This record gives sequence, structure tokens and C-alpha cells, in this order.
Amino acid sequence: MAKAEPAVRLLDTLEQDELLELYRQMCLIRRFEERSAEQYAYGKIGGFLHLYIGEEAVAVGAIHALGPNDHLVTHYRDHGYALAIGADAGAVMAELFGKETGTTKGRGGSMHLTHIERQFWGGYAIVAGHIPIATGLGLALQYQEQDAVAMCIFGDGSTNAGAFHEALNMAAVWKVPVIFLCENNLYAMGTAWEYVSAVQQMSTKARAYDIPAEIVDGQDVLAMYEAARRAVEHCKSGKGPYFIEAMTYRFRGHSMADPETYRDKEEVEARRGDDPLILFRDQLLEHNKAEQAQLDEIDQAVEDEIERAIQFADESSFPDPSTIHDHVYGE
Amino acid sequence: MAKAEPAVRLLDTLEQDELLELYRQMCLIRRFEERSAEQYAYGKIGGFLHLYIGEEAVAVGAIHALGPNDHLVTHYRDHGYALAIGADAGAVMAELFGKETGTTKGRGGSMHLTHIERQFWGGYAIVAGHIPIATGLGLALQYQEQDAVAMCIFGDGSTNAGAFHEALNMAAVWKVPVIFLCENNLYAMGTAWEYVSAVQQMSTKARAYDIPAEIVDGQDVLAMYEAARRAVEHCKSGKGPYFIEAMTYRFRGHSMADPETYRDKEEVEARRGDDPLILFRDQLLEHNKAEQAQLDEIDQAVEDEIERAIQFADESSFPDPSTIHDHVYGE
Amino acid sequence: MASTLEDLKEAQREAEEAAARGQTSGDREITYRDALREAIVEEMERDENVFLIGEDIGAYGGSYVVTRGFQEQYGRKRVIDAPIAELGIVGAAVGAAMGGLRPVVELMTINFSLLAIDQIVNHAAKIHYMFGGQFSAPVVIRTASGWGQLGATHSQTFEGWFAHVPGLRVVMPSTPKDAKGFLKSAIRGSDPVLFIEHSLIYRNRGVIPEGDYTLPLEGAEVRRDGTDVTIASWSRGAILSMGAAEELAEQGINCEVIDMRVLRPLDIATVAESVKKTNRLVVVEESWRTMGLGAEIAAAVQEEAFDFLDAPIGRVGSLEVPMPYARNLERLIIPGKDEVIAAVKQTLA
Amino acid sequence: MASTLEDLKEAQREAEEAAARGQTSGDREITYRDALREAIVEEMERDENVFLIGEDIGAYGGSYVVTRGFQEQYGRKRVIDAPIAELGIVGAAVGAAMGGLRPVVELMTINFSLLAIDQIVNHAAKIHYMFGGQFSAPVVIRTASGWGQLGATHSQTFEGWFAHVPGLRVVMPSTPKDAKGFLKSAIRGSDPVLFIEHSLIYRNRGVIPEGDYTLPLEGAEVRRDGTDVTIASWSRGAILSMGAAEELAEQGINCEVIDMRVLRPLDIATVAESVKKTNRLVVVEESWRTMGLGAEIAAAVQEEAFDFLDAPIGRVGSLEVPMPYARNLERLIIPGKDEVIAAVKQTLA
Ligand SMILES: Cc1ncc(C[n+]2csc(CCOP(=O)(O)OP(=O)(O)O)c2C)c(N)n1
Ligand SMILES: Cc1ncc(C[n+]2csc(CCOP(=O)(O)OP(=O)(O)O)c2C)c(N)n1
Ligand SMILES: [Mg+2]
Ligand SMILES: [Mg+2]
Repeated sequence: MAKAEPAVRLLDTLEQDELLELYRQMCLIRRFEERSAEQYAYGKIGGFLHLYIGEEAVAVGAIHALGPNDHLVTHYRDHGYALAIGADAGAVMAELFGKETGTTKGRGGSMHLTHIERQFWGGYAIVAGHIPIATGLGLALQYQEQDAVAMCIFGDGSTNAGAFHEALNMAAVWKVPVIFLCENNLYAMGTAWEYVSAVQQMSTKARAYDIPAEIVDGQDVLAMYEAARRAVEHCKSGKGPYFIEAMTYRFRGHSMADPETYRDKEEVEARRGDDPLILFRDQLLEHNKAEQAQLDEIDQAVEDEIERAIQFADESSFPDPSTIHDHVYGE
Repeated sequence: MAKAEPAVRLLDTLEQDELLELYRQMCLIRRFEERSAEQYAYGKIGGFLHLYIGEEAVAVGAIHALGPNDHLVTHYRDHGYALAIGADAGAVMAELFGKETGTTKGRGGSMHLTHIERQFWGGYAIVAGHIPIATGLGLALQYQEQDAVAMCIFGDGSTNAGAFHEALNMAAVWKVPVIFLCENNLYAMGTAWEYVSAVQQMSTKARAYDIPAEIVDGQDVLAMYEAARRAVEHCKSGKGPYFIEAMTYRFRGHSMADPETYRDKEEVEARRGDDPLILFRDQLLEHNKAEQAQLDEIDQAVEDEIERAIQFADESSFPDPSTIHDHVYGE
Repeated sequence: MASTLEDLKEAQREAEEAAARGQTSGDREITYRDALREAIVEEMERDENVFLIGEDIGAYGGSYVVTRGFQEQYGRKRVIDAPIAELGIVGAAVGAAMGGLRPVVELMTINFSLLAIDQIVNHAAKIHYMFGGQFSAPVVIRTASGWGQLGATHSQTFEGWFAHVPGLRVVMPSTPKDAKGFLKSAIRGSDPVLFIEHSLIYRNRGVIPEGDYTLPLEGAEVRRDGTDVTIASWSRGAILSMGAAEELAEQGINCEVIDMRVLRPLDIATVAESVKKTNRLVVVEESWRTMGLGAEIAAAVQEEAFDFLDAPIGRVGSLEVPMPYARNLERLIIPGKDEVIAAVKQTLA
Repeated sequence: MASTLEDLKEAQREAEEAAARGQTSGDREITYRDALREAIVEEMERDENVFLIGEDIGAYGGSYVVTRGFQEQYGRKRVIDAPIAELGIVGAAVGAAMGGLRPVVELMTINFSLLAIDQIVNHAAKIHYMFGGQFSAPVVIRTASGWGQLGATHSQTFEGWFAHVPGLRVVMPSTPKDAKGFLKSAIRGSDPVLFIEHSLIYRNRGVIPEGDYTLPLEGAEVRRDGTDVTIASWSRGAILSMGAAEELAEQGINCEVIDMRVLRPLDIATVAESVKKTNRLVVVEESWRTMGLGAEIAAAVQEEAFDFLDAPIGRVGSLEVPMPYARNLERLIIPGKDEVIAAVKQTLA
């Protein structure tokens, strides 16, 4: 993958606290994922657990470009999106534990996090199923003439699904403000892209709908932020949807059950060199945007936050069985 | 639409009887459709009836490039395909009448014609549903190392369906010998392309899968034949699928129930000027490839053939009610 | 064919004038199609956020001509001609509903709902529960069941499948009154609703109440009181059953006919009540008999009224064959009045 | 986890040696997963045209590890890792079958079959009839039902829906023996077959016959003789029911347990026969109760054995709620041994 130059310009134009906030979010996601893997091992988390480790810069950079009126829908690998858009780490961990204090009261679990204060309408577990939903959200924004966009995050594998194409075509015909953000981590579960996609760059598929597209280094949080800002601008100016392909890599297995028989250790080791967290940390220090101490402080604060989150999740209670029939239908 | 020059070269290289055969087939389809519309009015044909009038050159030219080992699957507007590939007009008319002597014994009707001697596996009525099936036929040909291709004919409207995209992607990944032939007649039932497709040329969608594509004048039978020959050659050389977009126009309504409120008479009148039958007839006379008398003779022979077909269909009997449970499962 | 929007307005004007003259206009009779048109127009007038989306609903007027004239009237913003992409259409409607709009989808026929079933079952029906009741996707999906030499892929009716799905409401009205009242409730409601019409009853006429009324999306209705046998059905089947009941009455067999109307939630209590009186039940449907909705009704009623049943619950449904095109065969597949009469008599044998 | 191909071959070799030593090896016990692996390997060895296609069945080994090692063994030509495109996968398999191949599709879970249901119902199941029996699409679709904190969209089981469809065969085996015998028959047969496994029974062990055997795709089987109450179920439900029957036996209640095994065609006769002896029936399933397959069994049995029933037919199924993630709630949704026992006792009350 052609690695773009780190967006150094942004490094100089952004305020320090904003840069540190981006660092903090990536750090928060990283530690959250590490600890949830541990909690899974303890049996406190069940079902699937899809870790976002290695891809933090994509969510943090892209979501940072969203405003309070914008909308977000994503696929199931969604812990990072929830944390980046401001969901409380305790509520997210509680959801993974299946507790009443979770973001969906323990009903949805890891794959269906949500944060309605920021119109994060959730993670979805049917691959590509949420992409037409994003087009519909964009339609609602256009219909109600709102100055906002809907962002939709999905993986490379979902671009082979019909739902993706039906959604992009409609979005382009209607010129609705939707940012389609593809996380190309080269694999769909245990299958490398070349066995299932006719083209190497998923953004090529946006051409079929005349949707402007760009490929971005998904390991560079500032590059992601810049691209997302361009996308938001484009969408808000009424020019219709925009497509971003973020080249990234999943450092851990697809889910906790993954035997990882489909890629070799060397490849994974090599890619770990592109650790978005370390890259950004070094960048900040190198360009004197932060002191070692400040970053260590953030690391520590994050550690504590996650510790509290786990404690909160532990102490929260499971849903009351008597409420099991609630929420099947509305009022 | 950029009108390609009539393929004059072919006009000179093809034997006269071959040229006359192409004329005869177009003529046969035209008369067959006119008479079936009439039979529908008499109430002898029920359900849907989708006429192919105005698009004859597409089927006749393209299917003429297929050999005895090649395969064909199409959508429901299929009378022309059945006749062009050699199904007996009587059997086709009998099918429209729902008679036991029909191509599917009266079980399928107008939308599900077939001619298994030439591996025409039928017309399908779920828009785009047969496109993945074509990819599968291509897979079988490749798997069994046969020197043959599978041709799949569908409309512009079906390129907006997910099934189309899933099928093209798989065909391209597997490099199977499938010719995807899109009949772009500018409308999907009562909806003009611009309201439902992000791009004007459906062949643009083939780019998303790196499938070579060309746009052809679908009113020019020789241009269609030439393009189809190129496609067959490409597929047989192991280069994978090929995409042809035939620009054409439906002179009659979508089906007999069509109010035609979505396009105005002027447009239809103007497009009738591109009558493939007349264009080719004039071309043959102009270039002295046929005498007026020969063509009149063909016209007459076709009239008689259709008359016999109707008589055959009339005289054939309906399926025996006692056989109603046959064919639900194989033996 | 459907009336134009003008005819519709005309009819409404007439009715209003009649009402003004103090003359009871309770007997205003309109077609099933016009009842749907009135419901749509009234709701679009009432709420800016109500919009229509579907294939060929604009210039073409809808394949069963329900929306003719609406695009001229309300523009392309509120009457969207969608691409042939059922999954995408329903998905987009789900998203639009989450975004605050009130989408009314038209799926040309219920056969094509199979392509959208993932969005209906795994998205629309689950979103409210899956996200802890914090938001929902109140999308209304209009579609049509029916047949008529349309072949195997275009002659099916899957209402029983959808009645299986928690989170979804399923209605299948047989009268203009129910059609209008249910559709208006569905559009105003907070749940996803599958609204199933029938291509062979759009021209049926029926009396509807004046003005703006809605009907709750629940409850079967006794269409005919009887003492000997209960017949439960819905949609066109209910009409067929009424005809059979009339004929049976002449033969001295007095049937009670129940129109289920709403298929989820299913009102078993009303059927069980009736059976406690008649002690016999026949369920009539157009689906294949095996795993048709009749199975659920029979299974549930024998649970509720076991001791009252004097005969096995009869089920009338289609022959278990993909629909053939040939007219003579098709007639044998779909149950008619005779099959209903035979089934009723069998419960009395 | 699944054994590797080597383990499999090893087990076979052992068995063959045992057989050679004249020692009866009828007691060869293997897991449900290995039974499937043997069926696939044997059929791939037997017929060049048998190939596998599905998501992550190659290098990954299949999400339930049924196909592990097969791609190394047979290559990418015969073990195809497919894109995430269920509709396209099944459609391509239908075409490949029409072209003379023997596709064995793996749909990761039955939840995703909703995306392919148009190809299963409107294409695979109809092609033979629709074209007058001149050709067919004998595609085998393997998929898995199951649950385990997977959430609302990943915990469903739609076997009842597929049992509604003429032209389709539906099997849902509960034992290694049936799994292997049915799968081999399905691959050799001339009809499209939906072969439904269950994620929670892959490790169950069971005795299977030696060598190459097939089982006809029809007929329920009495797993336990009893006199007091008949319990009809299938897949994991049949195993659950056996457990309940054991416990009830200790309490002096003697249940006859029937494993339906094949869901289309459904063998009602065997259940009716049993009911004529026990006079009571409980149907156990994991689907939502309303319109689950239990409805059809109850409706059909009351038709066949009405005069023999001493109590309403009981139905045990899931609560009608989209599956919640929380462990404590999930446990309440899916019926367990206690629910079965309670239902049996109720028919005796
Ligand atoms: C329709 C559907 N098919 C299959 C699956 C199983 N599945 C879950 S995630 C996944 C891979 C998705 O890959 P990609 O889109 O690249 O996202 P990534 O996990 O790499 O972020 C698959 C096949 C599913 N959830 N939904
Ligand atoms: C899945 C599906 N949706 C809708 C329909 C109804 N329908 C039949 S033909 C048609 C239009 C198809 O247009 P196009 O593909 O351009 O083919 P044309 O009729 O123009 O040749 C539609 C919407 C259908 N048969 N199948
Ligand atoms: Mg990926
Ligand atoms: Mg067209």
C-alpha cells in the first residue's frame, strides 16, 4: 500500500490539546480492547468479541471530523467507534458484560453498541446490512434540509455484498450527504481480499456510482482526520456522497475464536510496525507537540479510566428478568 | 447515444445465406411478437406478456455468435432469445398458451421459456436473479475445462440490484467465461434510467470489477454479432468475463398492462426510426446483399410459420390435471 | 383501473357536501384501492415527514395503480421511484425512519420481499429491542399478494413467515374500511408494519366511515354469525369464505366467518370463543398448506378450546406445488369456494 | 475443536483394520463434526464434480471448523472461499449445479440464509418444476442454527420457513449417524437440500455404521419408546427431549421421544402412530413458538389422530423476543429441560 506522508501540516495547525485528545482517544481504545480481551478470558464477556487493536487511528481521526448534529452507523467491530464518539467506557464495558447499565441495557452486546446523544445509531452484525441504513439516514438529513452528514463505517469484505452496491447507487442518485468509510484491513474474517474481490482497492467500486473516492493511510490519525474533514465539507456542500478507503490492519484475530491460520506471524509482526498509537506518539514528541511526561500522564489516566470502567461493569447488575418482554414493540 | 457505424465490414465478409438468416430471425421475432399481442387480446395468453419489438437485433446478433456448446440464461422478456437460439415457434407459442406442447409443458409460461438442446436454461422473472446463475454456469464450464461460454442477458434496471454486483464480482475473481449482455433500453418498466442509476452507461459498473466492457448499437444486428464474437473469443481465451452494453429501445409497453405514462409519444415515434428490422433490410438492399424479392419471400415464409405456430398452439391440449404434482421433485 | 387523484378528491367533496347537508354519509362506498389512496393522501397531508418509496410508483403509478398521480401531486421528494433493489429500498427506509421520517415503502409484490427479508427481519424488526428501546425504525411496507397466471415466482404469499417474527406487525385487510384504517394507524405507529394487500381485491367496493379515522392494529372480526362451523381466514380468503358461507346457509349449514385481519399479533381468543360455540373450525388460506398460517391457528385453537372441539380442525390451502402457468392447472392449486364447502362439510361428517 | 484431516484418516484406518480383523466395528464412535467431515471427504473422493463453496471454509477452516484442512487437501478449485455475498453464492451454486457440478454450499449460519432466500426459494426450489422437469438444480446448502450470546441477528433458526417450500428438501439431523448418511444422500440426490446443523452439537459423539452408507431423506425416528406422552422434536431439541424423558422416567412418566430428522417432507404418520398409543403430544423446538414448525406438527397430528388425543398438544418454543445478549436473559428465552418437563406434565394434568 502506498503510504501517504503523515499530515504534518495539521500537526502544526491543530491546538495541542486537540492533538493530545486524539492521542488520548487512541490510547483509550487500545487499553479498552486489551482489557476486554482479558475480561473475555475471565468469562465475563460472552459471544463474539471483535477487537479494534491496530485500527484505532481510523475511528479516532474520522469521527473527530464529525459535529454534534452528524450521524454514525457502523459494523460490529464497534468498541472504538463508541469510545471515539464519546460513549462512557464504563457503559461500553458494562454492555460487553451484558449489564443493565450498558449502552443498550445489555440487550445488544459487543456488536450493537450505541450512543444516541451523538446519533451513533449503533453497530450492526449483518455484514453490509447497515450501509443502506446509512443511505436512508442521509436521505432524512437531505429531506429535512439539515446541515449534517451521516458517516457509515464498514470493512473491505462488505464491499462484495449486494447491499453495499444498492446503497451506494441510491446514495449517488439521490445525492445524499453520506460518507462511506471503508476500513480495508486486507482480510474479511479469515479470507484475504484477493480471493474474494475483483479489485485491490475497494474505492474502485465507488467509481461505478461516480462517487468521489480517496485512499488514506489508516494508521495515520491526522491523515484520517483530514480526509474526513474533506468528506464532511463535500457532503455538506450538497455534492452528494463521498468515499474514503482507509488502509489499515487488524493486529489481533477476527474475533476471540480466530485460529489465525490464514496469515503468517511474519506478516502480522511486520504490520505491527505501523502501530498507529506509537506512530502518533513519536510524531508528537518528534515535532515537540507534547512532552514525554504529558503522554505518560494520559496513559496513566486512561489506565485508571478503564479500571474504573471494569469495576463499574462488575458492580452493575444484569437486566431484571421481569423486563425481558420490554422493547419488543414501541409504545 | 453515440451511434456506431453499421458493421459494413461484416456485411462483406459474411455469406449471403448467413445474412439472410439473421434477417429471417429478426423478422420471425417481430411477427411472433405482433401475433402474440393479438392472441393476448383474444384471451388465449394470460399473465404477463413482455414484447421484444424494437430490440430484435440484440438477441439475433448476440446469440448468432454462440456455438452448440455454449450456454444461455436470460431475463423474462425472452421470446426473442428462444426463437433466435432455435426453439420451435410452435412450441414457444404453445407455451404462451399454457399448453403441454410448450417449451416447459405449460408450466413456466412466457417468462420461463427454454430450449435445452442449445443449453438455453431459460428466462427468469426475478430481476437479476439469473445473473449469479450465469456466473455459476461459467464456473461449471471452467471447472470441467470446456471450450464454451455462458451468455447472460439482462436489462439496464437489473444493474441496480445487488445480485448483479455479487455475480460480476465473483465472475471476475474466478475469471470464468461469462458474457454479461446488458440490454439498455433506457427504462426499467416505467422508470427512466436517470432516476434509478447513478451512471448513464451501465457498462461503467463493470469497471468496479475490472471486467472489459464495450457499448454497442443494439439496433445494428451486425454490430451486435461482431461484439458478441469478440466477447466469445475473449472468454474462451481464459481471460475471464466480458461485458457488452447494447443500446436499444422498447417500441411497445413494458408488458400488456403498461399505461405508458412515463414516456411521450414523440420520443417513442422518434426511436421507431431506429427500427433494427428496417435498418438491416435497407442495408442488405443498399449493399446488394439481397433482392427485394428474396426478402419478401422470407417475410411471407415467416408469416406462414407463425400462422402454423398459432394453429399448433391452438390445437395442442392443456396439461393433464393428473400430472399437476409431477416435477416438484426429481427422481 | 384506479381512479385518478381528481376522482378521489371528487368523491371526498361529494361526501363532505352530503355530510354538510346533514345527510348521513356513512354509506360512502369506495374501492379497496381508493381506500388505500385516501389513507396515503390524508397521512401525507397530515405529516410532512410521510413519504413514499418504491419501484414504479411515480410516473408509472404503481404496478397496481395505487399511487397514480401522487408524484405529480407531491413531487419526487415525497414520491420516490426506487431502483430495483428491494434490500436497499427497505434498508434505506429503515434508516430514514431512524432519521425521523415516516417512510411508506411499496414492494411491488410480496414475492420480492424475499430479497428484502434480511432488512425486514434482522433490521426493522430488531432495532428497537436490540438497542434497548432507545430508538426504533417505524417503517411501513406495503406489498401485494396475489396470482393470475404469473408463474411460480410471482404467485406466492408469505404472510405466515412474517407472522413468526417478534418486533414486526403484520396486517392483511380484506375490506376498504380496514385497509384505510389500518394503513393510517401503521403510518402513525411506532413499529415496523408489513401491510399486505391482494392484487385480486383492489376493485372490491365497501363502505367506510367518513373523515379521518384509524383502526388499532389488532383483533380479528366476526364477519358473519353462525352456529354450526367457524371459518377463519383473511384477505381474499375471508371474502371467499363469506361466499362459501352463503352457499352453505342455503344448504342449512350455518357458518360463523372470522376475518383475522391482523396476523401478528394474532387474535386467537376471538376464534377460540367462536369455536366454543360452534365446536368446529376450518381455516382457509392461499398459501401452501404445510406451514401456512392455518397451522398456527389450528395449533393455538386446539390449545385454547380443546374440550370444545367436536371434529379435527380443517385446513384449506394451496396444493404443494410451485405455481404452474397453465390456466387449468393454476385453478387446481388455489382453493376455491368448493374446497371451503367440502372442508366445512367434512368437519360435520 | 474439530480433528484435523489426519485424525480423520487415522480414525478411518483404525476402523478398517478393526473390520479386517473380523472384529465388529459397528461401535465406532465419532463426533457430529467428524461425521460431516467424513461425508464430505467420501463424496469428494467418489465424485470429481463435488465441490465446496462458502465463506471462510478454506484457510480459516469454516466458522464451525467442519472443513478444516480440506483446501490444502483438495485445492482452491474444489474448496472455494467465497465473498460475503450469500445471494450470489447460492445463485452461483444453482448455476453450477445446472451446469453439471455438485455444489455443497456452506452458509456460515442460518441467519444469513435470509440474504440468500430468494435464490433458495425462487430459484433452486422452483427450477425443476418451472421448466417442466427438464433439468434441475441439485444444490446442497449446509448451514448452522444455534445461539450463545450472539445477539438478536445471530441466534435464530428458520427451519419452519423452509419446510413450507415445495421443491425443497429440509433435513436437521441430531446424530452423527444421520448427519453423515443424510449429507451423503443430499450430495447424490437430484433435489436442492437445505441441510441444517446446530452449533451446539458439533462435539456430540455417536455411533455410526462402517464404510459407505447413505440414508434416505425422509422419515422420523422413534428414539425412545414410551407409553404416557409423545415428545416430537429435532436437532438439539431431540437431544434435550431425551434428557427430559430420562428425568421424567425417574418420576414414573414414560415418554416416547421422536426425532423428526427430516422437516420436509415431514413424517406426520410416525408421530400420529405414537400418539394413538400415548394419546398425548408435546412438540419441542428452539424457534419462536408462533409459526414455529411445532404449529404444523400440532395441526397435522390433530387431523390424523383427533380421536386419540386426551389433552391439547403442547408446544415448547422460544419466548417471542429478539434474542438478548445478556446471559441471564438468553437463558430464559431458549427452552430447557425444565420447560419440556413442565409441558409434558401439563398434558397429563
Ligand atoms: C451477511 C453476513 N455474512 C457473514 C457474516 C459473518 N461475518 C462476520 S464478520 C465477517 C467478515 C467481515 O469482514 P470485513 O467486512 O472486512 O470487516 P472486518 O471484520 O475485516 O473489519 C463475516 C464473514 C455476517 N456477520 N453477515
Ligand atoms: C426482484 C424483482 N423486483 C421487481 C420486479 C418487477 N419487474 C419486472 S420487470 C421490471 C423492470 C426491469 O427492467 P430492466 O431490467 O431494464 O429490463 P427491461 O424490462 O427493460 O428489458 C421490474 C421492476 C421483478 N420481477 N423482480
Ligand atoms: Mg476486513
Ligand atoms: Mg430496461
